Amino acid sequence: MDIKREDLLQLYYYLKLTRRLEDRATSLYHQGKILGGVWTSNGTEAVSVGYGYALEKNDIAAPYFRDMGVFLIRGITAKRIMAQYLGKKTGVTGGKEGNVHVGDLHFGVFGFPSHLTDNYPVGAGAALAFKMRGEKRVVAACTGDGGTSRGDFHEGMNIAAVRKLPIVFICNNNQYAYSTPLKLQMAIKNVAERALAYGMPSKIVDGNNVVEVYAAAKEAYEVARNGGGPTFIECKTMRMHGHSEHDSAKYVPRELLEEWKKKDPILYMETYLVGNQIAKKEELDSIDLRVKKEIEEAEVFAEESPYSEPEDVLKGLYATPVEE
Amino acid sequence: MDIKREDLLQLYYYLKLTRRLEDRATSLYHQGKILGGVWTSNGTEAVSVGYGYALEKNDIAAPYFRDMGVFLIRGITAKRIMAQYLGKKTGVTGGKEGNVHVGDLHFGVFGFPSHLTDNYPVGAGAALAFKMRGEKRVVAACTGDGGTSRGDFHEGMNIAAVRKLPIVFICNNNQYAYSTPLKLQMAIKNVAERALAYGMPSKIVDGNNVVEVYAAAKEAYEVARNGGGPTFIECKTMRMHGHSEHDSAKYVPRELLEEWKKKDPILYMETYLVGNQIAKKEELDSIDLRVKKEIEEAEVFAEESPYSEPEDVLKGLYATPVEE
Amino acid sequence: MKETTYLEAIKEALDEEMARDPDVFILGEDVGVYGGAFRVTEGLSEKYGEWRVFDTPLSESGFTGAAIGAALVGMRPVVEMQFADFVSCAFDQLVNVAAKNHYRWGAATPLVVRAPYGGNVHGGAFHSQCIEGFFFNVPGLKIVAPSTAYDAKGLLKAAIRDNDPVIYCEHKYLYRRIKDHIPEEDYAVPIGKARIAIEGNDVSIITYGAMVHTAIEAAQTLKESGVSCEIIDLRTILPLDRKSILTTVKKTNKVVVLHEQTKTGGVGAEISALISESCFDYLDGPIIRIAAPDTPVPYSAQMEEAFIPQPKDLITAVEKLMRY
Amino acid sequence: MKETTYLEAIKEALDEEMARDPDVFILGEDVGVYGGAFRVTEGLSEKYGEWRVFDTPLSESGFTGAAIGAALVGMRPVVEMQFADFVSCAFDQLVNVAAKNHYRWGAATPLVVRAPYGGNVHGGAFHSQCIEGFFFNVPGLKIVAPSTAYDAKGLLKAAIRDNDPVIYCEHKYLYRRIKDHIPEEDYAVPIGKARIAIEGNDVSIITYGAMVHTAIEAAQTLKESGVSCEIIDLRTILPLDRKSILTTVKKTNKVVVLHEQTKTGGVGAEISALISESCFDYLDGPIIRIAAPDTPVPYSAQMEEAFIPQPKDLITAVEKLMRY
Ligand SMILES: Cc1ncc(C[n+]2csc(CCOP(=O)(O)OP(=O)(O)O)c2C)c(N)n1
Ligand SMILES: Cc1ncc(C[n+]2csc(CCOP(=O)(O)OP(=O)(O)O)c2C)c(N)n1
Ligand SMILES: [Mg+2]
Ligand SMILES: [Mg+2]
Repeated sequence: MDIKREDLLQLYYYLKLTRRLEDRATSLYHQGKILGGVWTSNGTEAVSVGYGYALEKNDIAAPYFRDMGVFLIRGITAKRIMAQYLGKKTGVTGGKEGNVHVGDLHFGVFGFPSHLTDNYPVGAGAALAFKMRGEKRVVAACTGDGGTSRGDFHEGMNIAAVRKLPIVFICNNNQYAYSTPLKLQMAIKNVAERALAYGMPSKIVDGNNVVEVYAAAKEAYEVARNGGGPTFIECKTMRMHGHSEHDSAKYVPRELLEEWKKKDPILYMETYLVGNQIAKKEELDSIDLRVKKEIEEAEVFAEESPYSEPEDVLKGLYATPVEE
Repeated sequence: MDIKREDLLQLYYYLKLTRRLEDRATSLYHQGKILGGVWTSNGTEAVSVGYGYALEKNDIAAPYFRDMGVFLIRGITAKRIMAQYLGKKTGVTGGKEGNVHVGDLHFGVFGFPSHLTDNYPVGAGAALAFKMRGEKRVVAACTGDGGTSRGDFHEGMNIAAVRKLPIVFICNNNQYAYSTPLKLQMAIKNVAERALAYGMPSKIVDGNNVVEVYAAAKEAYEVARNGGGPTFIECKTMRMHGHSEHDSAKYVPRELLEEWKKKDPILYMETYLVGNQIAKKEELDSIDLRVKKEIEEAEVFAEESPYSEPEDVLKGLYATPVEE
Repeated sequence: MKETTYLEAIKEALDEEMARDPDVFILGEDVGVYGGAFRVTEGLSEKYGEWRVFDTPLSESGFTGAAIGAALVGMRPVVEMQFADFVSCAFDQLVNVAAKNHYRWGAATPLVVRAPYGGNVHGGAFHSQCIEGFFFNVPGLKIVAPSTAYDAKGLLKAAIRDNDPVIYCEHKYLYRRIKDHIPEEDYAVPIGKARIAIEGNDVSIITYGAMVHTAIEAAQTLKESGVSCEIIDLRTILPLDRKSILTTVKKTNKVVVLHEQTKTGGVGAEISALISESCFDYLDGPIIRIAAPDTPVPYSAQMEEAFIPQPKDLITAVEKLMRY
Repeated sequence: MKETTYLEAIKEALDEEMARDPDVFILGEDVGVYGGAFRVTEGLSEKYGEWRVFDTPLSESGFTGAAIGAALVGMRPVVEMQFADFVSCAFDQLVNVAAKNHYRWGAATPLVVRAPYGGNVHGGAFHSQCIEGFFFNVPGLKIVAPSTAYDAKGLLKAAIRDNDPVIYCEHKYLYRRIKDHIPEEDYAVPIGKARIAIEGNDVSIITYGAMVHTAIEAAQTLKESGVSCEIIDLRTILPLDRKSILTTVKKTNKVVVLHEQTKTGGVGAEISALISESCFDYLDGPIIRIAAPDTPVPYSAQMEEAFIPQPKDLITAVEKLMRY
């Protein structure tokens, strides 16, 4: 696949933006400024950036909680996300929800329900609507390796396969589900083998190579968009932080982390861009500077934003309120 | 596999007993004597008879609702079942439950919870207990083709595979789930392909050939009993009646029924036994006579049995009642 | 005005809403060509095509999730549970996704879940449950339960037009047993408004669903002995119509709450508590609840009759109250 | 007597019961080497081995079903939900299988489901729910909710020894915040018995879980203004200890019911209804409920504080009652 230089640089920008935003959230967490937990996609950013960037404007993302790249790419700004972390009124959910439990229909992003893989059937339903209405839109739904053990994975995959719905199922296989390694999660070698049960084509990609993720997703979206039905994409990667920022992840062998550190998706992309003379180091540095500034501004914005009022608790339960 | 003549005749007996019992229940239903629904295994009796007969005394069956053969083989008598249909006190559940929603731990039969495939994880749990305790017992859990689309199928199969539990999963693939044909249920050709998602070995057998079902189950039980882990067995057969006895099943093409009628499991077994000179026609007739008598007696017993008292409603909620 | 059964009224509502609004569609098991287990959707598939009356695989969580996803992108799905009891398999999607979408991230989920519920049909523990208790403590859902053909149609229309997830409890016992003269022209019954089924002065009977008819039967007998009952048919269970409840209590000063759902934690508890809280000073006697006992629904006719509240139980309660 | 936190008390109960009875085992996500998300099972895997502290795939329905199956063949499984919120994924297995086994077919299901529940921990809508409402209208289950370290240990022991399925609600907020001197020797706290946390004469505050501490705080303030509160700590929510409830009402004639669960359809409704029904003539004022409003649990500190009942809310209610 031929990818425009501009797109490659954007992919780099979003990798950086995701990393820096989550790094900053981690710091704020350790400073006690974020009251809830912080889960990052550290080390696996290429997954959400890759599949998120491959979507078209009118498509839908049904993400899970390590999909920061998707939020940013779709148009949920770093400011709103930072404010979200701090529980501010200007956050994506106005303080109603914390951290990554966000969504915004204006940008075609479904909210993430914490219950893992609930978004597979939900995503399939949006795809069903597109197919019924004859719209050339697709859905990308994502979950973790652990999330593939849930019943909703099975039911969502099956419905999509039976009806050839325009959806692509992504799996961020980062080797662990909290402390649970793959071998206690499934008795197969590749998560992608799960797709066999649905007669669904699958692909395995290097989840640390954003270009590969992007290309695979793009291709699968086009198949789906043209009536070819769903694809399952397993992105092999490695969670480099703990499950959340309070987890030291002692259960992960250090060697494994060492090994994967070399494959860091940002490093990888830098080498790729510079090595293939697509961009100069200085150009990347200037992108990084822009990112840094964006995050700083986001933080200031978030810090200066007001909190919601206690009475906001009672607002917004129903879309059609019932008169008393 | 070498099967003793005595066992072959028993298989025949149970096929007949199952058929006649369910036929009789169907008549009683049409006479208005059975208030709830009647679902039979008509045409698919070889599945439950085969896998049920292959179990050892201390094994556990976690059946579904077309498993009449299992109930009978394990020792739940035709009398008790007939009384169950009539909602009598002497029925398997004393009138608390209807028709096939039975179970009896004394005979190693788990109750069937109507919610399809709930018994897959439940069965896996019994197998887990056997493995933990080092007991050489196995579990057989069964569901329908439609039942394999449920989340509990996925979760139960996966847990059993990951921990190599001594359980065999049976699927009565009778081509339909109520009115829903296989092609609207799954996008694969064989239900057995579902097992690939768990790295679980599978077998496809002729579900109308009781000997084949029996042999496959027996073999899989031995693998499981000896630490080899679970197997999935797809029994290909055809539901010859409606979903339940009130359903005329107009949605099933007549030709399909004609085709499968020739493969009737009882006919098949008769031909097999007589053709291979294992038994004479007369011997089979005398078995049938015995079966007929047994069913007649069961009916008389059921008819003559009393109903439970209204106050029995309040009994038996808890195993450990809470003092007021 | 034409005479229409409860079941026909439901079908008419579906048919008319589908004709009016192309975004309305039906999904569930066997709803298509077969027309649903209770034949509520019969003929709709021929009329609207197999995509708008959509047969799903056997997977309640999956297709409920899919309905949610479709709703999020502008459709108005109506999910049919084959029996209300199976909604338990979709519990997570309803409680955590549908119910919380709007509050959490501002996305409307216009979804109707049709739940054929209730006993008196010899269905046993898995085909007779009242399921309102599952959802009654879940903010974000709405629950309606019509008792007449008029309301069955009007409430279903209102539910389909509502922008929130609505659990529509249709009582199986009423399907073909009651008829109303209902208008030819379009109408909807507003969600959140109770109705006075019978006006009276001495005692208020607050109820809903099939029990409205039980209350009417009891009220007729009571009238002969000079007791004038006011019967409130709640129509909407969540949120409750507080105003109607408090108005009748202020009028009669005596209350019996009646429901088929089991007693502990039932809707009756909330009604009783509401009254105690808000018009304690108007009460001339205890608030009596008549409800099913705290057990699963038993099967045999004798036991089921003892389980389900009968007119005589209500009469005894009212007579007791009248002595206050 | 030694000082023990609520969390340690839970762990001790698990440890001692596992040492006492080889049939007791733990299963859930990350309970093994990791010791559970809240570290409740820390060290137990090393002590009892990885089969008795059993890490499961990410599949609540599957492992709850498996626990049921193990229970049916004589084990005493203790399931850990990582957060109580995820029990919604196991709803069907608990409500339809575990709860109904004994009534339907006489099989005991000695099962404990540990549900770390409740708010005040900045968890947002999916990590803060009170889940007792999901199960409160389900006959066949038992629900307990300790408020002290003493009860946390004693009730867990009782739950493990009980032959019915028990939902054990452990409040996350209390884990490390409260301590008790608890006996060295073995003890159990009987299921179904409330306790008087503080004796008093003027008003009864009926509550459970973390709210007991809120009640105590309010009672201290109220004492200064001369109001003597009696605080009833329910300990068991299902079935309720009617005797203790009615006794305190008869003593003080005034009642406030307090819980963190959302108000509509909460446990408080049942308590209020019970009182109205059984000792209406003893009441000198309305039964007031103080509970969370009917919304999901909001995230930001300001909103969560407004959501969760505070001592001041209780004080206002009591003062209002005292004016009656
Ligand atoms: C149904 C459900 N059960 C439990 C959890 C708690 N939980 C949150 S993340 C997680 C591990 C997820 O692992 P995986 O799917 O591999 O995603 P990863 O965190 O590795 O990206 C668990 C158990 C949950 N969110 N949902
Ligand atoms: C979870 C659940 N949903 C719906 C039903 C209603 N129902 C009973 S049997 C049936 C079809 C089952 O099909 P299959 O699994 O193929 O078994 P078969 O009846 O063909 O033996 C359905 C939908 C059910 N029992 N459980
Ligand atoms: Mg993972
Ligand atoms: Mg079938």
